[in-house]
Amino acid sequence: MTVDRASSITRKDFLALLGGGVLAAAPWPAGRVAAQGSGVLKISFRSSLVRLDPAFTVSSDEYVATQTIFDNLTRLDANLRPIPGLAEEWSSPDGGKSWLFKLRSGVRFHHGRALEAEDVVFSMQRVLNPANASPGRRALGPIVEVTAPDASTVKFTLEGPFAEFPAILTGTFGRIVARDAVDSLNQKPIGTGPFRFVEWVRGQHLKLERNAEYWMPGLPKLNEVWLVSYPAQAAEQSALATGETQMMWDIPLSLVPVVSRLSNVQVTEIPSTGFQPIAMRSDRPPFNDARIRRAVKQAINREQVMRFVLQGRGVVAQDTPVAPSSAFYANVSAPPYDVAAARKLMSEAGHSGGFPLRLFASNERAGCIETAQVVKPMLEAIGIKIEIQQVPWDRFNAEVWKKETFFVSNWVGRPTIDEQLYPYFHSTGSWNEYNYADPEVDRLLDQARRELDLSARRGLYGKVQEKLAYDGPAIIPYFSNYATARVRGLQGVPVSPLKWVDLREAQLTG
Amino acid sequence: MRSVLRQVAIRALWAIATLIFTSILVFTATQLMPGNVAQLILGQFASPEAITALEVRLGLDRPAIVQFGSWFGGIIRGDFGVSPRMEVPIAPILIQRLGHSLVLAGLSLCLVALIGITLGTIAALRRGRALDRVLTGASLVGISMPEFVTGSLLILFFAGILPVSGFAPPQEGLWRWLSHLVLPVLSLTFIMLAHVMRTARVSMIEALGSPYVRTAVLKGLPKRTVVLKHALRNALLPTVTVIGINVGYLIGGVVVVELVFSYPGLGRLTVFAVQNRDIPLIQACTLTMAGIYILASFTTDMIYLALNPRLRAE
Amino acid sequence: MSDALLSIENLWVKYRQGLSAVAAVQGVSLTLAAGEIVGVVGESGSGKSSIGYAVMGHLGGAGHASGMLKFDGIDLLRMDEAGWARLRGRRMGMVYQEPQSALNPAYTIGEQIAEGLRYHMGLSRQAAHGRAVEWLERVHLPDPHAIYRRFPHQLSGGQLQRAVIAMAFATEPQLVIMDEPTTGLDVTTQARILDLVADLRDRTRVGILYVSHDLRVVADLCERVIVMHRGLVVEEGPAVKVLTRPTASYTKRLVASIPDLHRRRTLLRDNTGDGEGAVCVRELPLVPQERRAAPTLLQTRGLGRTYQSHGRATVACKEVTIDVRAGESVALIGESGSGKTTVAKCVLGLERPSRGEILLDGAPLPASVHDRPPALRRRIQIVFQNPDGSLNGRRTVRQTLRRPLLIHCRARTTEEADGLSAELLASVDLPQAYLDRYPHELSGGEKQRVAIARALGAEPDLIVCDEPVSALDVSVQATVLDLCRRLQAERGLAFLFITHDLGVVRQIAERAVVMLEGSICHIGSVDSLFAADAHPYVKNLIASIPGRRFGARRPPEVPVA
Amino acid sequence: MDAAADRRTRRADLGLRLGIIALGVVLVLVFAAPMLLPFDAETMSADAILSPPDVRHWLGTDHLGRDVFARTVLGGRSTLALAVAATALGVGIGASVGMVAGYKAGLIDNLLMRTSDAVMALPSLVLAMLVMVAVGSGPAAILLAIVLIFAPRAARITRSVVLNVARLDFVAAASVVGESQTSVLVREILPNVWPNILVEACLRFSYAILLISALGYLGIGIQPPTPDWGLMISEGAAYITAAPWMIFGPALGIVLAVISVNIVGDGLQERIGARLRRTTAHV
Repeated sequence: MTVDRASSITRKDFLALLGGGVLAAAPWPAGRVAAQGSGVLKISFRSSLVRLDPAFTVSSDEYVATQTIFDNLTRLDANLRPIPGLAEEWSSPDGGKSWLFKLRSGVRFHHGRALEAEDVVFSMQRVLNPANASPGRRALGPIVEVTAPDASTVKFTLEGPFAEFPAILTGTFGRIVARDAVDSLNQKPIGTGPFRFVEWVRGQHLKLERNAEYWMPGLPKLNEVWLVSYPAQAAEQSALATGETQMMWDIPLSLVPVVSRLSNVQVTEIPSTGFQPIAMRSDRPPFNDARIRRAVKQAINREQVMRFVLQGRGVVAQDTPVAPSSAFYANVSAPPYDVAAARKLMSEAGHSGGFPLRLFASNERAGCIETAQVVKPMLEAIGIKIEIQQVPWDRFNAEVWKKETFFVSNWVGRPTIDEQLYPYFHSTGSWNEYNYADPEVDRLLDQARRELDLSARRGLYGKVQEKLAYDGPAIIPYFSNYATARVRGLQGVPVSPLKWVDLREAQLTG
Repeated sequence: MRSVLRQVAIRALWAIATLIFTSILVFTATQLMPGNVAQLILGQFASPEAITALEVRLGLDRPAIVQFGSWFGGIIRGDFGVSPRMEVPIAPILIQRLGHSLVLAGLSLCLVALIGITLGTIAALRRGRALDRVLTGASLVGISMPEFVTGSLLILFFAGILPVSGFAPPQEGLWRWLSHLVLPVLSLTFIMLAHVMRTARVSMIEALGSPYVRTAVLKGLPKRTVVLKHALRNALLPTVTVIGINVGYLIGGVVVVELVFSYPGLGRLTVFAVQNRDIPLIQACTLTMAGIYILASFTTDMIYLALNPRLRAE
Repeated sequence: MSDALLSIENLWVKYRQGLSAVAAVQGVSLTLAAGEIVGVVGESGSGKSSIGYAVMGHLGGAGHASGMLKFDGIDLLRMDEAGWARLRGRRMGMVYQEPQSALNPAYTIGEQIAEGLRYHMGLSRQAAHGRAVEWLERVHLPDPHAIYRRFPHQLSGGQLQRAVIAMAFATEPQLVIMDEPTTGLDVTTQARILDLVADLRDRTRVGILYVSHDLRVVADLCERVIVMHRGLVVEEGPAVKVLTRPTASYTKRLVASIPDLHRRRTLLRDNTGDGEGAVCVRELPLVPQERRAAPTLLQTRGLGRTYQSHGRATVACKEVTIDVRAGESVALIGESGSGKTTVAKCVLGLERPSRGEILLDGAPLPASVHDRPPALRRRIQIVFQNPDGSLNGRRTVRQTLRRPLLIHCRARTTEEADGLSAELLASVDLPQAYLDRYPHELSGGEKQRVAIARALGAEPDLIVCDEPVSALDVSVQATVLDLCRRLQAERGLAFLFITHDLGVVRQIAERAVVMLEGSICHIGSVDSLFAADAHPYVKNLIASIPGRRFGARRPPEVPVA
Repeated sequence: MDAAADRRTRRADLGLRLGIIALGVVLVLVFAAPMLLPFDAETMSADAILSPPDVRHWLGTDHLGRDVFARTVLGGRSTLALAVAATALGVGIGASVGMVAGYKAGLIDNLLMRTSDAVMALPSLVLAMLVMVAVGSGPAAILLAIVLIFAPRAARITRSVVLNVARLDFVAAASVVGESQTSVLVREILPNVWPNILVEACLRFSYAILLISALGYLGIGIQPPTPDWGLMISEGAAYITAAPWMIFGPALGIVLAVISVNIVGDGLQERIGARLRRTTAHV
């Protein structure tokens, strides 16, 4: 097992990211000749894919699928910096308020048609149009307008200057779809990505094949990619051990030692920015009372939760999704674990006798149901009688998330500070599962987006984190590590703290 | 002959009547479920107006009886509607999954019938002796072990030797296909085998003690003929009934086993539907299962009819 | 006796029961020559059937035979499986008591006969088929080709027994064991079967060991007879001698118990309850005092009942008009399926008549028993045929007898009811200690007595008896009939007595109603049954009664001890 | 007379006694042992996560450091209590309906039987899942589901026994003697039916245990952290290679409980059969 701590975002990287209006496109190493692809790679997932339309995907395994089939204008390098994707180059003539992206020529969709700027405009508007009810509507940044001045240029106009815009386009909602092939996106998706859709057997596997006309010369190297779903843990493990699969996307942390024992397998564990908030709906009782939220925060021993759920494979968090590795990390502290203080807050709020509450958690995402079980006795110590309700992940997304009062959610990290805070905590945010609407936080987040001065921005984001730590709607007890396993012969797949999987350069040897 | 046809017809009519009755039951039950189909289809970010519009388009605003009519009419035409969660028509998926499950269930049923009757007969012939005790004891353990326990233990012991999950289409090679079936079939077989063996044993003991077997013995027939021709033939009757009853159990067992072994069959589809409150899919899956059960009962009746001349004649 | 086909000497048959053993047969000896029929007679539990099964070498796992058992010079007790395979079904055949359970329900009659032919005689499928049909014809089954293809359940009891006989004789054995082959059959059917057996014996020179509980049957068929009681031979000798001049007291009692067609007799009462030791009979007036003067108690007018099943109508009875006067005993006679039980059920309100009505004291009775007020229900009671089904196995005699007393307010408290129950038991000659017994602790005759006591508990005017003695041994039968008669005399009870046994009719009834295929074919005094101008069916019925040889040589009057 | 039958009876009684003893051991273990246990079923220990069985933790600990033995024993308590309640209620309701239907026959009987046909056409587990989705999970929902599953089956069996008993002569005799229909049902028929109901209840009880566990396994039965055998096995399935002992405890619990109930049921059945044999053997 190697622990690769190098590939996390650092402050230095962030500065580089902001560094210039124009980032020159690094030319692709031309020496590589398009070799005939070889090998079949099967990646295992615990969950099964529900949607393949990138505008509507909500879970990180789906992000992996769309990342393989589609391309974005930009993509992230190993250091999470945006580098050219379908856009060869980009610039902002007015310091970040509007952005021009120049499309690469000769890119073709899987059905043969060439990529045009209109496709990009169409793809963005699909997400942004409120009528489509895309979950990513508020996650693409403060876009006002998207236009195509010519066939190979796309122009984004923003509400104000927004430095991280090229990075934000790397996510799932920034995928470019063919505007003439959207009706069947969930059945037979068509993109420009390295692999083409072959077959999707729901609940079993998604089979993709090499896109021979991929715009990156010589890539991809693999013939076929399968995303296979294994609801049973033992089965997933056994499949990897027997060579049925070559990669296990996400290993539950408690099993890292076991999987590491497999002889043909290499396990990589890195700190990730993924987190599992205990969400409190702040628009309805009991959590509309900030004192109750604070009582809950003080009742929970974050250190304990981290030790039980992650067995130490992560770091303690302070109720904000900004990880210590972030350039905008503010060293804030949530109210400390103090049962007496928590009880006092409860009685101040008129709940000295406590109250019953249902806590929802999925049993299909490692850590969620465990977190629920670990905090149950802690909350019961201050009189909140917890009834745990475990639900499968798909139903969690449909019925619990953004609906129930109290639940354990599950998030992978986001590349930009804006994405790490705005969608969750702004009152209009796409992922505001708390229905949190704090005018001050809204104002700070809006202001920080537009603020170009780095230290002023850091100050604004620091204030947000402070506010969230003190009486925010989420208890974020930890950032978990991310562990993934591959057979030793698999190379060229970078391990991303965001749990993304880039298969362009993947190859199987031996 | 006419009376046989008559009985077949009556039973077929009953089967159809039961199926209709069950479909009403399923429809009513799903109507009671929380959750809104239109909301399911449009997702969490849909506006109330859009939901209402879709409800009108789908006819969800009509009275329940009208909805039932169009739903049932659709089923008769082979149209089970569209799954809101998967956003695809249900029928093709249902048929594919059903096929996978039938392979699993069919193989298990054949094994169970074959081994169960054989072991039951052997135990009955060795009644009270060591072999009988061992088999009876083992069957007691068998009926006490639910599939998910058996399955988990099989996974524990066979992980790395046999595939413990998934499905391989037969086109990928017979062995690959079979190897994926071994453990699920074993798990299903174990619990049912015990039931069938016990019934076969008891009815065989009863048959062996019957006057007609005594007649056969005193006719001087060789033991093999007495056992296989005279006793077994009659002992099969209650055994067939129990195998028929076990089909109902099997369907439930398939659900669990498919989950344990991630086998893409009707059972897992049902669990998916139920867990996700995919109402049209729940309706389709449960009704299909009920249909299989009813068909199995009908088939059992027919086999019973064929084996039992007493029912056949006037 | 070197020419004996079968010779049995000092045969003991024991059954293991736990650690001890019960001797069912204790030192029995007999010989049987080819072409001879020897009868073994005894009541249930006498061990008579065990002899037959010992000869066939089939006593079951718990049974063990010792002594000497030789068939055609072969020692049967030292026979191995291979040896039995050469004997059973080939040289020895067997005919069973209940043909419907002795035949395999899953195969056709013909297949089951042909099976033995093919196995033992090495016949081809076709030849075996031909031979089987031949035999079906020889046992006088109509349309043997059709019968060949029938399944056992499609044949009547008489037809089945012929088929079983054909099966036993088809392989041309030297010895056939017949274990009560006519028990449960109608008298007319029985008579035909007995004729068949005698005929087959004459034609094939087979030796037959005939086991039966019915002295009259044995008397008609056999040359020699052994009488068994509790595992011992109590008497043996030529059939006529044993039956007309019995010497053993048990045989005497048995002979005395046989209902007589010509005389009405009573057994002298004994104290043991099971009739043992009572060997004396007293003749009663042939026809007791007529009750023409008594008012009519029960009347059925044009009673009819039709069953609908699968769209077909079956007429169980039609236009049945019967009346029963108070204190009178009326016999309702008919073979199974003649509709006599349907009439009884209609009278009791257990079956709804399709037509006609039932009057009690001239007033119409509601059709269903549940619509009849308790006061009406009280007046008609029932005693059923099968002693096992007539009592609730989960209730003690006390619990059973208590109910009518409490329902009809004859007793107000359970203590009072218990006292009356004891009296009822006494009136049916059962000790008070029986109050706490469960039915399975009683014998058949005792159960029938309890059933009668229950009926008496309601203080009825009429008791309908549905073949109350047909399932009982002949000696027990006589005591139960005696009891009925006594109750009639003491309490002025009326009886509607359903039976197929004319001997029983003679013993109990004053008038007789004969039913044939659902309708009445004869009504009149019991004497009129035996008149020269009786209905042909009645004549046939009388002719079929076994014991003709026995009857022809009536024994001199058995003196009263 | 029939020595073999006699031996069978004695063996059945022995089996029954053994079964009762086994069931007794399970019950004592499940209901009394928690008081003696050094560990609580829900107490987590960060120092003993996934530790194998040893002197302290007889069956090891789970992924949250909870004692598997304590959880098995406590899980048995809730499962068995729920199974008893559900069986009693389901079989009780079903048997009552079946008795009335069998005795009264006619339209009500037909309607009841058709309804039960339709309900029984749905496999038990699927019906249970439907109920759980409609009503929500939790003990009350499980109870409802099992009652719905058991009642029609119990009604059918009772009805068929009643139909057989009602044909017997003593039932007619009771009516003739003057008993009301209710009285006939209660005094004459019920005593002859209840042994069958008892055997059915026994079979159902073992099935209830299996069903509750299966629902727990599917994640829609008992909710965590309450220990439940099925739930524990599904939790353990994730760690089956790392900590197989997580499933040994609950699996053993299920198997022991169901086996002992089955032995008792077999013994009862044999004993009733023996009594029937005795009744007929006397003639």
